[in-house]
Amino acid sequence: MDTNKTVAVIGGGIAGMEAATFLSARGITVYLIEKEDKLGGHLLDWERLFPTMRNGSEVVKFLMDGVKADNIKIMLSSKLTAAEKSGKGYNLRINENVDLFADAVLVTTGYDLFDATKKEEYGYGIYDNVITSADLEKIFMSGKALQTKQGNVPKKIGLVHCVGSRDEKAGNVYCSKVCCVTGVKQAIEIKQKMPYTEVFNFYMDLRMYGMHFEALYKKAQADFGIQFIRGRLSEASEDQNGGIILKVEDTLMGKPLKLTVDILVLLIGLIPAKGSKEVGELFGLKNGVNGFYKTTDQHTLTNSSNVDGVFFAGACTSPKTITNTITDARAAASTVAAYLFNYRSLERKIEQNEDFWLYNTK
Amino acid sequence: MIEEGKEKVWKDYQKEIAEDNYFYARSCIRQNFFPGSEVAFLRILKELGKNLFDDPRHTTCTGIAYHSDIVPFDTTMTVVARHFALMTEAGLKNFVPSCITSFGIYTEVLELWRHHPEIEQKIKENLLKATGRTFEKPENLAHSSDIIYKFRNEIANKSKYRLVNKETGKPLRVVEHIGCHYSKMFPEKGVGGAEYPLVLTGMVQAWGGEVIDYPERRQCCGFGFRQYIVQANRGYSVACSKKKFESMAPYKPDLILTNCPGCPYFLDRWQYVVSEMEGVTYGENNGGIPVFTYEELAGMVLGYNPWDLGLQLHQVPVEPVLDKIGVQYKKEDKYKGVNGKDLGRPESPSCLKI
Amino acid sequence: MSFDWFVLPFSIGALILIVVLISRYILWVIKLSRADRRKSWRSVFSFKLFQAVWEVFNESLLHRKIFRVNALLGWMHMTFALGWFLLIVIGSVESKFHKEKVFNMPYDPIFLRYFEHDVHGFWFAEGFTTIMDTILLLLLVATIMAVSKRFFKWIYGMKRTTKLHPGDQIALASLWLIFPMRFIAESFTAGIYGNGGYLTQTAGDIFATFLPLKSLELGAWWTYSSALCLFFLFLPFSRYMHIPTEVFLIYLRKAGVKTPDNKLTGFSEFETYSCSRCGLCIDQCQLSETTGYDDQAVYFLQKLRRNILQEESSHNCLLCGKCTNICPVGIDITKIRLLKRTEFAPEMLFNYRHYENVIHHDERKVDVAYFGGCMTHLTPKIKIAMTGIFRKLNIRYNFVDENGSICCGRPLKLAGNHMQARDLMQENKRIIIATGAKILVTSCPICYNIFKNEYKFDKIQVLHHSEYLNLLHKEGALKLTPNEEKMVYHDPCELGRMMNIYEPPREILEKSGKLIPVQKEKNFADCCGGSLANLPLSEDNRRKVSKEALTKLLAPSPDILVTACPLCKKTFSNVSDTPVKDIAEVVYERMIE
Amino acid sequence: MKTFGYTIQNDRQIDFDAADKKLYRYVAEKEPDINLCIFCGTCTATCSAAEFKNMSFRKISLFLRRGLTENLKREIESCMFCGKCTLVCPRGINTRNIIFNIRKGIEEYEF
Repeated sequence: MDTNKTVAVIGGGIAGMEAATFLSARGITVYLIEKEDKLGGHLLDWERLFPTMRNGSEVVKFLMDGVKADNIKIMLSSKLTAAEKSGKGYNLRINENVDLFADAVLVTTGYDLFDATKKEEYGYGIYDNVITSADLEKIFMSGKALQTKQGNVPKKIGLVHCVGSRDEKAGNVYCSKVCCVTGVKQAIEIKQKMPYTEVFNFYMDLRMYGMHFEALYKKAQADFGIQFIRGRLSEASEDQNGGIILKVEDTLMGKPLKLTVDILVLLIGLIPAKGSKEVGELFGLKNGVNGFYKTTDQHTLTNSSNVDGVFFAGACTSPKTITNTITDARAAASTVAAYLFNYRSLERKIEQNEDFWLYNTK
Repeated sequence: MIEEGKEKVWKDYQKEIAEDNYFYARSCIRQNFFPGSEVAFLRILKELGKNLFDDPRHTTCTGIAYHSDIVPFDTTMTVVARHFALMTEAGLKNFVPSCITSFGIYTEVLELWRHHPEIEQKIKENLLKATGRTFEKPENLAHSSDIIYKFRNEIANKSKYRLVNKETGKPLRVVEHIGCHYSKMFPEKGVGGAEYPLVLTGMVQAWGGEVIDYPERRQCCGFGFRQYIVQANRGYSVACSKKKFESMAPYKPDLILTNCPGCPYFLDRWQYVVSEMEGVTYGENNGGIPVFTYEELAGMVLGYNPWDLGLQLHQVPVEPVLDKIGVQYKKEDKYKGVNGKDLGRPESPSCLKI
Repeated sequence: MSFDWFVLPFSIGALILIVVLISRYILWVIKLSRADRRKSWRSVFSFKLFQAVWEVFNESLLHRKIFRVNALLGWMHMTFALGWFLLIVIGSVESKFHKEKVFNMPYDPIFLRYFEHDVHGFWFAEGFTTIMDTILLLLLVATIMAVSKRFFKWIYGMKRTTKLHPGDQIALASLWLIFPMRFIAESFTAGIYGNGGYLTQTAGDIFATFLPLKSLELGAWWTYSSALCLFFLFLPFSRYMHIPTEVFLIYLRKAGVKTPDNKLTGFSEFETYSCSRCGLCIDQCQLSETTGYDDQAVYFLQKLRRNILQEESSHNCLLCGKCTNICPVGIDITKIRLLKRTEFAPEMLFNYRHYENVIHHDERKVDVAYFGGCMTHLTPKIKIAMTGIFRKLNIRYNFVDENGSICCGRPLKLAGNHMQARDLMQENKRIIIATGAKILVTSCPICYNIFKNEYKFDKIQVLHHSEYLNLLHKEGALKLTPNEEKMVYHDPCELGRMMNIYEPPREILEKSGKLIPVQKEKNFADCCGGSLANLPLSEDNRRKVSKEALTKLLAPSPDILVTACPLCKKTFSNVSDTPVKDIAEVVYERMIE
Repeated sequence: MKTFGYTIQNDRQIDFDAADKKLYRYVAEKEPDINLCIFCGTCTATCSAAEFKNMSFRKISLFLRRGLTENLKREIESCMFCGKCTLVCPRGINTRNIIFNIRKGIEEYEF
């Protein structure tokens, strides 16, 4: 049931791939535009996934199976450089030399990882043995043993939750949603690889909202003896042996606590992608208070933008788990189809429900 | 430690420091604690050919009283405004306080006015009513340690000594300690920021020394106004310093360098107190760790007579540092006044080796 | 005097056994309290001795209790015990006739056939031979049953049989050998000399047709004697120690000796060694169902005997009392287990002095002091029901622990901390007496147990609320409108087996609605699994126990499950879809104002 | 030694590097449930003893982890062993057995 419709999907991560799959199934021609030379986005850098510890590569493979369709044109190492309204659709320019027309645009530009050097007091990029959760995944992916810079097997490892999230000082007041459970997952992985290493997670709240997340947390405590200490890291220092001295308040004890770890892992949050900003400027897309794209409504019109014919999917509108992203991508495909084929469902309106009052900003 | 990481941070925290023509605001307490320091500052700047006005009409900034909750902030702001008026009257635009607390107060006042011009307006009226003076805000506010930092290389070029152990040829190991109010409140107002401040580190590196990064580098010296002023709270004040000593001692520092009126005083005197109360010392051979102000250290590398710098007023003797560097000095002159008369000897501590 | 070298193994074995037994028994008697020792001496010269002999006959020889529970097992035990006993007694008489002496060698009756070839020695000699052959036949059948029980326990209706340790295995093997060897030895001799009865002579004649009996005869008697010797030597270190010990236990019990409430004495040694390891307790134990449990009463006692008892074994028990309930020997295993805990209990670290005078209540004169108990605060419907009943019936009452209370002390005792429980008990007693009430009503069977048994109130009657409500109903103060809801009643362990309160709750429930019986009730009722007595039991295993007990209770598909203990209620509520109510709630709902 | 009219304050900071985890390990071996505590405080809220005295199972759980044996001993002494905390624990922790084993451990190591 081929149609003559075309959609440009900007961003070849999870959301882009899954949305392209479902759009193509409706006979829509899809241009899947990815700036890197591979599809998969951040998922390519992640070894195992919470809560089941499935390999990320399996999900990539699943998504790749979807985008094999003939009517999906995969454009790698491609950057959108100009966009111009043309009738109901858009003329798009890729890499200064390729032009194409799309009846609708689906933006799936995802997120960036928080730059941990912004939390100077944690010493990332300054102390030898401070790494981020993303660095840790890369070490896991490489198959190499986790070691200190000095080449020792770490006896104690600390993981700090909410780095760059829920932190006005870091400029991000929102919850990144995935780090809590990533912290638990990585703590377990460390214990699985090094059973004699003590692992400490420092948290302000543990948000185990998803199905099986609580079970993972309980397993971390019961089977792996991971210690969860409620208190946000205030400052880290380096000792003479390259160990990292952590100062937190043990908030449940109401006392400051000092602990030296051999490796400190910062569970960095998700921030609006630089790419989102660039793409947003091309189309005149509105950003929400937190810098992610602003969807038309919080509850209902979650894939629609302020610009006619431009839609969103995935983590470009807010931090999302893989499960959420895939679901959102399929929803977005549906929404785009509704737009292209004039489904009545898109005619529905809802009164705007502003979120500014939550932040006391204008 | 990844040095490039620190250098990257330092690049992010650079501030503008005026080249010349300073209005100097002295500290209330430094002239008693370390009387040679401010004199040395004046001498150094003079030798550098800089123009500086040391106005005798200048008073306290009210910092101690303000932080002890005795003086309301409106009063503080009016006093500060008067100092700005003195600067304006002297035709100067670059304000240089000697005291870190003052530096903090001035910064705070200026920041407040920046956000709330109506308050500035009110203070202007207050000052006019009270003294008939008017003022312009300084174009540049820098602490006197910023000035020395700015001219650290010039000082290095003129220096007679370097911070190097003449026996071993190795750089001296220096603990740097900035005053809390230098950059912890407004990191962007201090050279290098608050986490990895560069102001003192820059001096040490320029003069040949090596800075130690020890775990408790952020910890306050314990001065804390109310902690020290109320006798019953002094145990808390000592505890703060003690925490620092215990943390830095394993690194075997040769000296501590400071840029605040309180810090050198407390880091110096509390070593004596801890030794008397608990019998513990932190330096080599049961001695202490000598503490210097940045002016004293600058004066020392420039080859000034240690006793002119007031180094004899330190509780922890500075001679080990002088000997390591190879500074020429006369032992017998240590307790002589300016007039050459003997000032007498302080009582010897019972534990701390002098 | 008849003699051959083969009598030596038997004689030496028997001698050693007697020495070991006597020395052990003396040791245990010394460990009795002075009062108990006095009781046991005095009873020798009283009617109690005859009572004891009668019970020994009934239980140790006839095994009546096992008969009642399991006839097949009873028969096996009876033929072994009574048969062997008769074999010895009749054999002795027979040998005395043959030897024409009152005092002969102790081995004479055992090996009589070897030494006495004349079957017509005296007037009733053939009669004796026939009787002895009959007894031997019964014993051989019992041996076959015993062997088959090991391998086909289902025949005897048992899910599990006891596991054996090496001492037991040797004793068991030698026991299995004794009667077949006696049969073979006697048959061989009969085959040669013609002195057998209908069994041994027939067998002997058959053996003679194909075996060189003359050369095998002595070897058979050696084997028989050796099997006896082996059995005697291993008896003190095996389950068969119960055979001689139970006789003394029965006597001591008749003499009025008991295990005291606060510590174990020599009496519990007699109890411990009286365990025949019949294994009836194993299937009773609800924890058997939960994985890997091997501390059922029989094994607990075994560990105790072998002095390898670990703390975990003493604590990993619900103390529901079902094993004590079923035990044919009547060993108070629950009490032994509880008292054993005191030996492991940490002594220090609890300090209750600061509870003195912290609790005050109003000074009104009241008739009834109501003590909800800690757990009742987690089941507020019980509180509401009880206070509602008091108010509606205009009973002057005082809710002693309305605003919190000191624990009754029983949970501490259940953990082995008897001394520390005393501090709590003293203070609690003071508070209760201060109310001036004449009746103390409690909703918690755990509190009830200790209030009634150990608080020793002079002027206060202690009642569980089920008793109290039943009493009010009988007096006519409390009137009920029954409804059609089908109810089953769960007997709380502490109220039922511990305190023997079975009827009052049933009586009042029958007046409130339709009480339907359940398969396991009264003294056979299951534990809910919530027991405070078991320290190490995990939450998962607790839930398993609860669910199993619940399934049985709900088999008749009742509308509600009624119990009389806040802990049982709370425990069942967590796993039950059928509403679980306390008896007080049921009464409160249905009372007429 | 002089006093100067004041004493040097002790650091309130818990030095977790120096903490003695012996007792915690002892208890965790006997009753691994201790690892499951999420410090929600339900136990403390229902505690019969807590109505009259400082007694918080949540704190006990923390003191144990942090090696603060003296605090632990003080906190634990009011426990009456009634078992309410076990009934309310959302993580199904066998709290009574933990208290019992803490006492055993303290005795064993003679703290």
